[in-house]
Amino acid sequence: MTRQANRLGTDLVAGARIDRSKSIWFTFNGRRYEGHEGDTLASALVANDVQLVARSFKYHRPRGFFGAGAEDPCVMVQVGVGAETLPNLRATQVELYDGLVADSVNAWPSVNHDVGIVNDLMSRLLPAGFYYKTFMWPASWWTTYEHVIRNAAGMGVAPKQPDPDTYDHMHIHCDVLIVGGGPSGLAAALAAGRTGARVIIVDEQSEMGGSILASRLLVDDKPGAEWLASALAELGAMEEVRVMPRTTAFGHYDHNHMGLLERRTDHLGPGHDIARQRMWKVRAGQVIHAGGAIERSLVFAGNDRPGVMLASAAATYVNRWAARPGQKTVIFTNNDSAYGVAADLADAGISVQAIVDLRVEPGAAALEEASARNIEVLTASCVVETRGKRAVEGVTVMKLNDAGDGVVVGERRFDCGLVAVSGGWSPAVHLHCHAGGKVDYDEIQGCFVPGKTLEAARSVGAANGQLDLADCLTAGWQAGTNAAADTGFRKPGKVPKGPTATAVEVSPPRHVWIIPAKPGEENKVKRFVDLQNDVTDADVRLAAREGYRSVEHLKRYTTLGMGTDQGKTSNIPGLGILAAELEKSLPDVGTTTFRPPYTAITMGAIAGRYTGQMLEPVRRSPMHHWHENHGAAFEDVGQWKRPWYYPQDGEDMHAAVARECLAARNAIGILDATTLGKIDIQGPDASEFLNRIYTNAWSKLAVGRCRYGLMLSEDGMVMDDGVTSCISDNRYLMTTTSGNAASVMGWLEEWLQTEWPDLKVWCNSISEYWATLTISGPFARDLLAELCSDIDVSNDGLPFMSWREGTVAGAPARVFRISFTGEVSFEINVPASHGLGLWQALMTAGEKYGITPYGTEAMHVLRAEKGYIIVGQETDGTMTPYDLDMDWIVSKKKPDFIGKRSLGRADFLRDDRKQLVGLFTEDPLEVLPEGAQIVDDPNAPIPMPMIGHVTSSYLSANLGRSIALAVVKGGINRKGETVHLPLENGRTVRAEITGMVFYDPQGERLNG
Amino acid sequence: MADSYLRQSALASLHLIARANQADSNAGLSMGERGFLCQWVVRGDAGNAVFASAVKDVTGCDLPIEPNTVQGSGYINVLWLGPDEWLIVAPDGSDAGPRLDEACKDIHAAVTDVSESRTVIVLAGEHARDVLAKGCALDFHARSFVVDQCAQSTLAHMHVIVHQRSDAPEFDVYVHRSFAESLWQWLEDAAAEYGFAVSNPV
Amino acid sequence: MKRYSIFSLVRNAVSHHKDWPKAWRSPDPKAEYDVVIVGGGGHGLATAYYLAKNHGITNVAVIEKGWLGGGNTGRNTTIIRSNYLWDESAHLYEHSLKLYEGLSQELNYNIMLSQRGVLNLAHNQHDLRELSRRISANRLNGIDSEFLTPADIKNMVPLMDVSPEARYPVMGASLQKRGGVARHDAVAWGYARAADDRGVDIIQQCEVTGILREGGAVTGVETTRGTIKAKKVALAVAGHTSMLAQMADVRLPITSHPLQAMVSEPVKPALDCVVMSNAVHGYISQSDRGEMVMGAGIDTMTGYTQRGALPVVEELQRAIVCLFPSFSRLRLMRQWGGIVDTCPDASPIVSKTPVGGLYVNGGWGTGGFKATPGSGWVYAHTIARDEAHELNAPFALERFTTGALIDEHGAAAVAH
Amino acid sequence: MLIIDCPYCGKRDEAEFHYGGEAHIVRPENPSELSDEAWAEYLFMRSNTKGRFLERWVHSEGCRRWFNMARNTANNEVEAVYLMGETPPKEVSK
Ligand SMILES: Cc1cc2nc3c(=O)[nH]c(=O)nc-3n(C[C@H](O)[C@H](O)[C@H](O)COP(=O)(O)OP(=O)(O)OC[C@H]3O[C@@H](n4cnc5c(N)ncnc54)[C@H](O)[C@@H]3O)c2cc1C
Ligand SMILES: NC(=O)c1ccc[n+]([C@@H]2O[C@H](COP(=O)([O-])OP(=O)(O)OC[C@H]3O[C@@H](n4cnc5c(N)ncnc54)[C@H](O)[C@@H]3O)[C@@H](O)[C@H]2O)c1
Ligand SMILES: Cc1cc2nc3c(=O)[nH]c(=O)nc-3n(C[C@H](O)[C@H](O)[C@H](O)COP(=O)(O)O)c2cc1C
Ligand SMILES: [Zn+2]
Repeated sequence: MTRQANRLGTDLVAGARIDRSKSIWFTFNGRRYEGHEGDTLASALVANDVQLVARSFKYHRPRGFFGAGAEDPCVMVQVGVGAETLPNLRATQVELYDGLVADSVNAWPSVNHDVGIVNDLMSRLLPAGFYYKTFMWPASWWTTYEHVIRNAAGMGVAPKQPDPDTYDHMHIHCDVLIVGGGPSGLAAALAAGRTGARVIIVDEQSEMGGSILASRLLVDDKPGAEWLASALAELGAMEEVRVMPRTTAFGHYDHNHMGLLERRTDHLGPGHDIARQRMWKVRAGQVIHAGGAIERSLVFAGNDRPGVMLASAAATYVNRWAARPGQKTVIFTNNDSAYGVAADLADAGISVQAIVDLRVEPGAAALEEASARNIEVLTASCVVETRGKRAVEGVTVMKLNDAGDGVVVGERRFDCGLVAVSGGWSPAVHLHCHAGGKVDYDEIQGCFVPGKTLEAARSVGAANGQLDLADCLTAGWQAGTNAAADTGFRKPGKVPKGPTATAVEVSPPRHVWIIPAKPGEENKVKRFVDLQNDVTDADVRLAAREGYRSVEHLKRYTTLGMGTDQGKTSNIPGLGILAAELEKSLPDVGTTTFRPPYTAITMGAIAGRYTGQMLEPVRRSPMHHWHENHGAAFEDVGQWKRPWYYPQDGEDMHAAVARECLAARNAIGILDATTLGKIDIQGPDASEFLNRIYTNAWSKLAVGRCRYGLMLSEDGMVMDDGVTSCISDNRYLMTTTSGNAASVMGWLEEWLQTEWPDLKVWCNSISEYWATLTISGPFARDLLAELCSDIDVSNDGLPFMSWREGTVAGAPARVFRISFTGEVSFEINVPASHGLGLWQALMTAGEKYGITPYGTEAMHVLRAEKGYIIVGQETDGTMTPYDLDMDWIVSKKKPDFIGKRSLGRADFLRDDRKQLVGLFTEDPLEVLPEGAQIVDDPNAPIPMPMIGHVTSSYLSANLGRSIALAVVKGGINRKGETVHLPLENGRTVRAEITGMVFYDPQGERLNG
Repeated sequence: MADSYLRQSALASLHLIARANQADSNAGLSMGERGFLCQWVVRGDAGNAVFASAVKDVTGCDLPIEPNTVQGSGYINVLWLGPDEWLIVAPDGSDAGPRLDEACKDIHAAVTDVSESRTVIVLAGEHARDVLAKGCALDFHARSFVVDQCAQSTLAHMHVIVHQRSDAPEFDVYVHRSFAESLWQWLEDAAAEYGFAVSNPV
Repeated sequence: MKRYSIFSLVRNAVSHHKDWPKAWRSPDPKAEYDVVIVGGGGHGLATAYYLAKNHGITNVAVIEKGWLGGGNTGRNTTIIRSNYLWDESAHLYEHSLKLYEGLSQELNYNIMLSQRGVLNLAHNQHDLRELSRRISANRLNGIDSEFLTPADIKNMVPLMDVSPEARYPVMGASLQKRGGVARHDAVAWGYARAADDRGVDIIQQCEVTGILREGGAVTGVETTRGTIKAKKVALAVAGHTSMLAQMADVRLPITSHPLQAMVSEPVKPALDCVVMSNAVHGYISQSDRGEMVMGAGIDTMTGYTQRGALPVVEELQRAIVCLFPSFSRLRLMRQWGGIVDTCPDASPIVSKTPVGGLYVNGGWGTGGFKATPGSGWVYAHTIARDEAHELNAPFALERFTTGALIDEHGAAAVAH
Repeated sequence: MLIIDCPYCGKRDEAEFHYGGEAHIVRPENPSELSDEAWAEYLFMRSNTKGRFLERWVHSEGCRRWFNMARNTANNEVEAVYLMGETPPKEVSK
C-alpha cells in the first residue's frame, strides 16, 4: 500500500492542522504506518485507508470510524504494551507519537478474522435480554456459561504490572470556568478575560478551537484559523487567564466544584518523569458550559458498516487532518448542516453522489450550496440499505412516505465507500446535568437543551442548542461578560464588541427515528442504535413490548448507551424509537441520567499521589528512628507506626515478646507511649465537666493526683478510658487511648459548644506536645531516681496515682506514677523535642538494670496478665461498664453523666449479657485464637448456640501458661465453670472461666 | 546530666541544615524547617477588655479579631485561629506564655503551651503557591491570600496552619510534629518538578 | 406465565421475537387491596411475591413512584454474602443467601448469581482479630467462612498487592466462597414478573403521598393516582423510609445518605472474586460485562440527591489503586449515587409499628441487596400474620427502646 | 462537595468540616425521669427530612467551632448558616 493513500494534498485541503513535514511512525495491529504531527490515531488510519478498526461488543461485527472525537462509539484500541498498556482508548482521541503501538480489542485472532462473529450468525437467538431467559438449566452449569460469557465480554485487556506512571492533583479557584474551547467558549473567555477576572478555559482536544478547527467558516471576516490564532494570542497575554488544552472537564459537582483531567504526557508517549495526568479540582465562581453539540446518527438498515460515518466527522477528517474518509460518498441527512459537509467534501475532491434528505424542503441556503457544486439532492428520501462486505460499497435509496414509516416504490442505487450521516444535533448537556441541572425538550431540533440549574452556571453555543456560528459568538461573548459581572468584574469604559460571523438561515430537521427498510426486508435487516453494544431498533421495540417501558428499563434491558461512549450519539435515537413504540412524545419518555465522567478518566489520576506509601501520612513519635535503628517491627495503629516488638538476634515474635515481658516484671521495661491522646482542660467548671463526661466522680481530685476514668457514649456503651490528672486548681490533663485521641477531643468540644456552652471550660489538645516514655518494673524507681533529682520518687513522695513536675535527665518533665503493667511504673512526659534525648539517657543509665524496650505486643500481654481492658479489644461498642465487671467505676451518686440513662434500659438489666471474664485453658500451653467463639455444648448441631468469644489471648512468659480474656453470657457468675471452644481446625478446646486478674491479684507489686 | 541530652527538632532526622548548604539557586522554591519556636494557644473572650489588653501588653500585638489574620510585632506573631482561639508564636526562649497566663489569671481564659506540638516548614519562592495548591483547597492566589493572612486547613490530608509571611511569596506551614516528616516527604515530591532548594530559615 | 427457556428463545427467534409476552402488566390501581406495598424495589417486589406464594395473599399492589427496581436495587454493587457477625444477622442473611441459590430457577429468570467468593481483607492486628472472631462465629452458625493468608490471597487474586511494604499491608482475609454477586436488575425484574404472574398489581409512576388512618390503624394510601384503600400498608422504600413513616406520624431512628458507586470501562476478566477492605476503604468486583464495579463509604451528610461528591471517589480510587496497582491505568466510565437509609446500629428494621396494619422494612443501609429474598420472605410473614417471623423478631423497632441493638458496625467490615 | 460558609472563618470546602446530624436536639434536663421511650426518642429518632433540614456542622479542620446550617437535602442548596444556640433565621424557619 502506498503511504497515506488517503492523505489529501494541499491543493485539495489548505490549512489542515497537521504538519506535513513531520512524519510520525506508528504500528497498528502489527503493521507500520506513517502519520503526521497533529494527527490522531484515527485520522492517521483514515489517511492510510484503514477502515476496519474494531469489533462490536456482542455480535463482534466489524466497526470503523464513526465519529472523530469523544462521541465515537466504535473505535476502541489497546495502546502500548506491558506495564504501559492502556485498554479501550478511543482512536479518535489518541494523539499520534513516534513509536505508538496500537491494536484492536475484543477480536480474536484478529480484527479481520474474528471468530466472535459466530455471535452475529446466532444473533437471532441473542435479542436484548436473552441471557435472562436461558442458561438456567441445569443450575450447576451456570458457572460454565458465565465463564464463557465473561471471556467474550470486556473489551481491552487490563495491564498486569503496577502502573509505572505517576499522577497528581491541583486545586484551583477562578471567577469563570469555561468548558469548551470552540467559538462560543473562546468568545466567552475573551469577554470575561478582558474584565480582569480569573478565567480558565479548557478543551479536551489537543488544541483549542473546537469546530473552528474543522470548519471553513469565517470569523470577523477572517478564516477561522486566523481568528483562532489571534484569540489565543490575546488570551495567552492575559495574566489571569489560563488556557488548558488536553483537559477534560469530567464532572460538575455541587457548588461549582468541577473536576478536570489534564493529559500532560499522553501525546508524547511513555517515559516521562512528570505526572502523566493531573486532576484539577476547581472551585469556580461561574461556570460556562460551551462544550458544543454532538451529531446524531440515523437508524437505517446496515448503518453499522464501516464507511458509515457522522457527517461532521467526515468533514473533520477532511478539513482538520486532510484525511479522506472515502472517495465517493452519499450524504444522508435530516437537517441542513450536512450540506456544508457535502460542500467541504466536494471541494476536497471527494465525489458526492447525492445528498439524501429525509425532508421535503431543505433549507434554501443549503440547497444553494449543493447546486453550486452540482450535487444531486434527493428530498423526502432515505437510505434503505447499505451494501458491502466488511465495509460500505454502496447504498440503496428510496422515497419516504409522508408519515415517515414506509417507503414508496422505486429505488436508486449508488456506489460509495462513505455514507456521511446526520440525524441532527444534541447539545452536550452532560455537565449541566451532573449537578442536578434539568433539561427541556426542543421539539424542533429534536433534542434536550439545558434547563434550570441551581449552580452558578450557564450554557452557551451549540451546548445550548445554538447551532449557528454567529449566534454562538454573540452568545459566548454575552455569557462571558455576564459571568464575569456576576463575580464582580466589569470592563470599565466603552462597551466592547465581540467577534462576529455571518448568520445562516436554516430549515428545521425532520425526525424519523426508524428509517424504513426495503419493503419485505424489515425482519431481515439490522438497524443499529448503539453501535458499541449492538443495540438495534428491534431490541428497543422488543424491550418495550415486553414491558420494559421506562427509558431506564430500556437502557438496562438492552444496554443502550451503557458502553464506553455512554451513548453520546445513540441516546436520542433510542428514546425516539421507544417513544414511537409507546405512542408517547419523546419528552414524556424522558432521558436517562447524565453522570460523570463526561469521558472516561484514569483511575490512577483520581487517586493522584496518594498511592503506595503515600496513601496516608505516617505519624511518627520523636523516638521513631531509634526504634527503627534498633530493629523494631512496627504495628499500624491508625496512622501511627508503633513499635510492636524488638526482635534480637533472629528472635521470632514469640521469643521477643516473652523476653520483653520478663524484663518488664524482673528488670525494667521501657515503652514509647507517645501516641496517647492528651488534653489540657482548664476552667472553673472543669471538674463539673469531667463529672458529666466520665462515669465516676471528679470533684475531689486533689492537685498532684491522678484518676482512671471511663467514658460512655450516650447509648451507655464504653467509648474510651484513660487517666486524668489534676494539674492545678481548675486544670486537668486528660489522657485518651491512642486511637481515640482526636475523637475524644472532638467529643469534649461538641458537648461544650453545643450542649453546655454555659460551662466555663477550655479544652486544648496537647497530644503532640509531649513525648511519653514509660518505665516499668522493680528497678524503675532506682533508674528514675538516678536521673531525677528534683522529685522525690519514693512511694511516699510520689505515691501510686499521683504526679509531679521536675526534670528528668535535664529535660523538663511531668512524671506520672501510673501503671498499665501492674509493676511500679512511671510515665515520664517530656516536651517532644526532648523525647529522643531522654530515651537514650534512660537506655544508657538503665543498662545496668537490664532495661529493655518493649513494644505494643508485650504491653498487651502485661496488661492482660493484670486483667486491664483495652478499649476496642475487650469492648466493641456493645459493652457497658457492668459488662466489663467495672461497677466500681460507675458513680451511684451522680445524678447524671453521659450514658447513665441508657444503662437503665431493659436490655442492660439482663443477667445473661456478655460479661468480661478470664479463661484458663485446660492445657496450660494451649493459646486460644483471639476471636474464637465459646459454646456450652460443642456437640450441639449447627447452628451451634454461642455464648461469647475470646477478646485477648496470650502465652504469658511470666506465668508460664496461656491466659485469655473473654466475654461470656452471664460469665461473672459462672466462674469455675468449663466452657468449650470449637476451633477452625476442627479441634475443641476446654477452658475454665476465671477472674480477670491472672498476675499479682493483690496488687502488691504496684508499690514495689 | 543536663548537658548530655540533645533537643531535636521535628525534622532533625532529615539533616536539613546539612542539605541547606548544598542549595541550588535556580530552584523554583525553597523549603526549610523553622524549629524550636515558642507557641501558645490562647483561649478567651475577644470582647473582654482585660483579655485583649493582656495580649497587647505581653505580645505587643493587637489581638487579631479579623478572621484569618495575623498581627505581628516583628518579634511575636499572633495568629487568629478561631473566634476564641489564637496562636502566639515567638522565638525560642520567649516567656510570653507564662506572662500572659499570669495576666489572665482573674478572667476566664486559658494559655496552653503548644511549642512542641507543631513545627514550621517554610515554603518560599515562585512555585510555593503551586506546591500548596497541589494538596490544599484554599485559594492561594495573590488576590485572595495576602501577607499576614493565615488559615487552618489540610495539606495532603494533614492538618496545617498556613501563614503568608511575605510577597516572595513566603509561607509558614505549621504542621503537627508527628506528621512533619510525612508532610516534608510529600512536599519534596510535589516540589520536584519545579526544582527546590533546602533552606535554613531563621 | 409463559416459561423462559432455550426452547422458548428458539421458538421466538422464528417469529422474530414478536410474540414474547409482557414480563409484567401495567395495570391501573384498583380501589382497594388487602395489602399495599409501598416501594417497587427488590424488597417490595420480593415481599409481594412471597405474600402470594407463601401466604396465598394475592390481592396486593406494589406502588412505585418511579420505575420498578430504580431505587437502590438498581444502583448497588450487588455483593451478596452472609458472613455477618451476630447470630441475628447471620441467620437472616444466610436464609437470604440460600434463597438466592435457587432463585433463577424459582423465578424462571436468570439472575446470574455468581458465587465467585467474597474476600474481606485485614490490614492490621485489630482487623485480624475481628476477622477471626467473625470467621469463628460464621462457622458455628453454619456459614462457610475461612481464613486466607497473604500467600493464599496472592494465589487467588494475582493482581493484588499483598507485599508487606504496602502502607497498610494485607495481613489476611476471610473468604466466603458462597458469596458473590448477582445481576441486580434481574433480581427486581424476576420478582416483578413472578409476582405479577401470581396476580400482584405492580403500579409504576405512582407516588404515595399520604397514609390514611382511622383509629390508630391504616386504611389506605393517598397517591398521585388517587386514593387506594388497603387493610395493610407495608413500607419498603429504602432511602425514603423516614419520609413515608412520617406520613403516619411514626418517627424512626433512620438517616438517609448518598452512597456512591462507579464502574470502569469493561476489560477482559482480570478479577475473579469480590474484594472488600475496610481499612483501605473500598471494594471491587468485576461484572460479567467486564467493568470493575466499585464502591466505598457513604457521604456523611444526610442527603437525597442520588449523587455524591468527588472526595469519596478519590478515597475509593486511592484504595483500589493501592490494592491493585495495575488498575491505575483503567478508566472510570460512570459514577452514580443511591440513597441509603442507615440505623444507629447498622442493622435493618423489619417490624410492625405503633400504627395498626402499618409495617416497616428499612434501614438496610449499604447492604440490603443481599438480603432481598430473605427480607421479602420474613416481611411477608410479618405482614400476613401480623407478627414477626423468628428471623426478623430481633430486628423490631422496640430494640431502640430496650437497647437490644445489633451492632454490625465494628465487625462487619464495609457493610455491603 | 459543598462550599460551607463557616460563620467564623468564611467560605471553605466541605472537606474541612464534619457533619453533626440534626440540629436543635436538646439533651433532656433530667434523663433519669424519662421513660425508656422518651429516652429512645432523644437518642435515636431523627427527622431525616427531605428538603429544608436544620443540621449541625463543625469546622473540624479549621476553627473547630460548631454551628448550624439550613440545607435542602434534596439538592444541597445551603439556605442559611447560624450560630450554635441560635434559632434559625426567619427565612428558613417556615
Ligand atoms: C451504591 C450502593 C451500593 C450498594 N452496594 C450493596 C452491595 O454491594 N450489597 C448489598 O447487599 N447491598 C448494597 N447496597 C444496598 C442495597 O442496594 C439496598 O439495601 C437495597 O437495594 C434496598 O432495596 P429496597 O428494595 O429496600 O429499596 P429500593 O430498591 O431503593 O426500593 C425502594 C423503592 O421505593 C420507591 N419509593 C420511595 N418513596 C416512594 C413513595 N413515596 N411512593 C412510592 N414509591 C416510593 C423508590 O422509588 C424505590 O424504587 C448498596 C446501595 C447503594 C446505593
Ligand atoms: N450547522 C449546524 O447544525 C451545527 C451544529 C453543531 C455545531 N455547529 C457549529 O459548531 C460551533 C459551535 O460552537 P461551540 O463553541 O458551541 O462548540 P464547539 O463544538 O465548537 O466546541 C466545543 C468544544 O468543547 C470541547 N468539549 C466538549 N465537552 C468538553 C468537556 N467536558 N471538557 C473539555 N472540553 C470539552 C470539545 O472538544 C470542543 O472543542 C458553531 O460554529 C456552530 O455553527 C453547527
Ligand atoms: C452493578 C452495576 C453495573 C453497572 N454497569 C454499568 C455499565 O456497564 N455501563 C453504564 O453505563 N452504567 C453501568 N451502571 C450504572 C447505571 O448506568 C446507572 O448509573 C445506575 O444504575 C444508577 O442509575 P442512574 O445513573 O440512572 O441514576 C452499572 C450499575 C450497576 C449497579
Ligand atoms: Zn471555621
